[in-house]
Amino acid sequence: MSPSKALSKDEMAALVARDIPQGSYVNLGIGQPTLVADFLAPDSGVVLHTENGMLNMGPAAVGGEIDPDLTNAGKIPVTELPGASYFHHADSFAMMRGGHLDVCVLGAFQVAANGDLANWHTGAADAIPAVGGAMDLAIGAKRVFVMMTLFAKDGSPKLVPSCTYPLTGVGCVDRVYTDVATFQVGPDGAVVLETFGITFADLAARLDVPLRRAEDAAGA
Amino acid sequence: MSPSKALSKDEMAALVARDIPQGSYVNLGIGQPTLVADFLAPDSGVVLHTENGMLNMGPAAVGGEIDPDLTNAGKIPVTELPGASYFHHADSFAMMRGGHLDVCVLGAFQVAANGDLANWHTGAADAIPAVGGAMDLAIGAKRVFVMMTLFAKDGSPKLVPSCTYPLTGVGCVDRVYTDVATFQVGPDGAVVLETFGITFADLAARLDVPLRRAEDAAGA
Amino acid sequence: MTAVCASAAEAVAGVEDGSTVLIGGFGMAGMPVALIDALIDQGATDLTVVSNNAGNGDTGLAALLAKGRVRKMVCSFPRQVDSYVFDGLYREGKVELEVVPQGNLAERMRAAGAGIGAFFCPTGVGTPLAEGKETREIDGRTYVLEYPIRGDVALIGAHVADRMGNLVYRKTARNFGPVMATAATTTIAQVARVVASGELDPEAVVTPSIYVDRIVAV
Amino acid sequence: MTAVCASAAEAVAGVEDGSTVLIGGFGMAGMPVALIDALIDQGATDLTVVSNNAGNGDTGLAALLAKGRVRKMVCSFPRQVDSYVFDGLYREGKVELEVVPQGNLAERMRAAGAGIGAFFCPTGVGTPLAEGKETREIDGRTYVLEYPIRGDVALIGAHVADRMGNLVYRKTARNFGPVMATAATTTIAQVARVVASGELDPEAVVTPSIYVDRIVAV
Repeated sequence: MSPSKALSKDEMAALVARDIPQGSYVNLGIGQPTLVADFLAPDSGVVLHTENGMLNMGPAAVGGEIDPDLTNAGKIPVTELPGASYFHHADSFAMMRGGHLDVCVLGAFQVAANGDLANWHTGAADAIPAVGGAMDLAIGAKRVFVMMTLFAKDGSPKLVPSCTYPLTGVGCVDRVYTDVATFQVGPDGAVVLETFGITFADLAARLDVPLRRAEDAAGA
Repeated sequence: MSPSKALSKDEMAALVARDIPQGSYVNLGIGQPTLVADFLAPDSGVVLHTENGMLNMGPAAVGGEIDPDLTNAGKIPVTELPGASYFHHADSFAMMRGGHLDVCVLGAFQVAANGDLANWHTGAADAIPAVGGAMDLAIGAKRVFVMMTLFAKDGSPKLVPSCTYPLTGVGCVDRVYTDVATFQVGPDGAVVLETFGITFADLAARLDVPLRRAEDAAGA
Repeated sequence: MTAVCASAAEAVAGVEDGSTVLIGGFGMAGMPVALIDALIDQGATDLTVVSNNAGNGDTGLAALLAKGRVRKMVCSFPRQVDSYVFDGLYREGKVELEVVPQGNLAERMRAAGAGIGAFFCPTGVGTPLAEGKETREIDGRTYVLEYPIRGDVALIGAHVADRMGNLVYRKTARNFGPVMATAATTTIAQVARVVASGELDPEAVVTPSIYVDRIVAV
Repeated sequence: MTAVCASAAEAVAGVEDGSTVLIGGFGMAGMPVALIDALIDQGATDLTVVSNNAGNGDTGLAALLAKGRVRKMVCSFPRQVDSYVFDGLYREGKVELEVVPQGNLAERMRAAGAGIGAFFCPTGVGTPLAEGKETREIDGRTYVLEYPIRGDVALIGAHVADRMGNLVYRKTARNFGPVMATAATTTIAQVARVVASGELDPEAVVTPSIYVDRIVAV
């Protein structure tokens, strides 16, 4: 089933939300991935982790709810839900590094077909490097989902045979949600799961990555 | 100043208590060392740590105070003082291993002149080995005091040139408080600080360890 | 998601023969006796048990040992005044023993929970418990390389749980519970009571719900 | 023993030139602005500062940077929308930068506080931030060897202290405070208020008094 046009950011976020199992513990990276929270069903039982030290984070704070001591990893004021807990940074990152989160959703500059991720540094000589928790998130969660447009503004593909930007993590990405297709990536390469407004053939023509169809991959 | 006779356990404990600086954080090992608590001045500000997860432990619990959830490392019911805190085992031993305790007082089978400690295992073939926190305590505190009789029941000295029992820690003991003398031990060997009911010459004759007098050591 | 179980039997269902079971408690403080009793009834055997002690008297871990379900004990202090069950089995050669310094036991489980591959530790250097282990001098001090201890199952005792699975403990009964909860694939907690989500102070939660798979009030 | 100081100036007295200063906070949450301001007045310079970010706007750490007191920043995320002070100094070559993944920053300070000599960590393997570092495969996974980060001084922000020096925090302002408190020779905390010993719940203390040298209510 291929909708006739590319997905909006909200539609991508809804797609990610759909694939997060009931009751999962999830970290949503800074930027676009935070949109996913808006599409989780109220009864999903999904618990959000923020790496600055909290579980069961609630929606963004508004008006009188805003408390400078309660922010998410993007330093946006947020709220707490019943059953929340606070912990310090070593405990928070132990939780991630120890593989206790079910899903982490990240943005990316590039993802390689083998699951390598580049999302922290463009490698530009004059850029001030800043990694934050990106590397910890990339290697920590049981499953890492990436959410990005498939093509950069200059038209170059962001799903690549091999990352040209500095890596965030090696072979860490499981799924890639883009505006025109979703992919499974990993040691066996890239598999197209769904397409949106583009045919498999057109997709294969625009990427330098060998692609398989989900039907074929499942049969392999 | 040498009192005319050997010290009782209580007198040894009082001696150790005298040498614990005001406001120190202290762990008292199982057995005789726990007696030291009785000789700390009420205004000493000394805070007791118990490695099963508590700071500012109070005296042994009696009668209605007894709570099976509140024990010391010897599994004796104890009490809590105002300003107490509880923490889990990894945090408790991080506190020790990280060098945050000022003083730890331990019993011993043998102490070597260089500060090696043997206090966990007699090495007997049929003994069931059990170490508990002995090795962690031995290497963790800023200063380790040992409290023991100087001679075993068979008359053999427990301050030795080299431990014959399996080691608990290497070069970890700073001071040894015994019934007949107190010693400083370490890389420079054993120094007699005080004697009780025995002369320096008699002490030297009964030990296989070269001894120096504190006056000479200070001048060295 | 944390399951609130109706019975200890339900809570320990599915523990497999040959499992490594982390059992909380320091002596009897924090020992999850109801879960251990249920595990005895459940029948899993050939277990490796990681616990600070090796049982007291005839109940709890001592009872599990007495039933012959434990192949190996990993602990810091097996020998106690009332550890006669373990002592007898050990002297008869019916149970293996690995003695680990108490702080290393805790830190090795913490490493398992925190995704640390191994760590250089100063405890035990130059002693029989470090024999054969890799050592390294760092900044003039000698350290021993220690590896994580992971559990298939952790059985722990806590004080109160909320329905999400957040736990608080009581006094020194906290001991190994929070560390073991992080180090096992399946963490099962017995508690005195279960309250609604939101009734525990989020600042005072000791074990966040993410570490807890099943809870049962006993 | 913990000193209850009458002023932030008294609390930061004696910080020496060339010190490594751990500064708490994640953005502005938990940042000990009063202590940083006092450190600016105190005058210590040639500092290595370890903090998650490299200052926001013109206050706190940004002000310390602006005064030219910082030789080197060790942090995970210098670049923010309002980190223009750091950005300018860095581009002019007036401050060194060591970027450390956020979790490694926390774990390396935790190791310093916990007496761990070094640890094998999976974060950053195969990335530029692990270049030149020792690696090892353990159980089929590759790890990088990471070393402790120790501070001469830690400046942290907490919520309430008791007179013994026990600390509790507020919400996500907790962040690096408890870890830094364990990793520095001298830990100095600014708090909203100081209460009598016994007024904090011993079960809910986050930083035990042993880690805290000086406190000041601001």
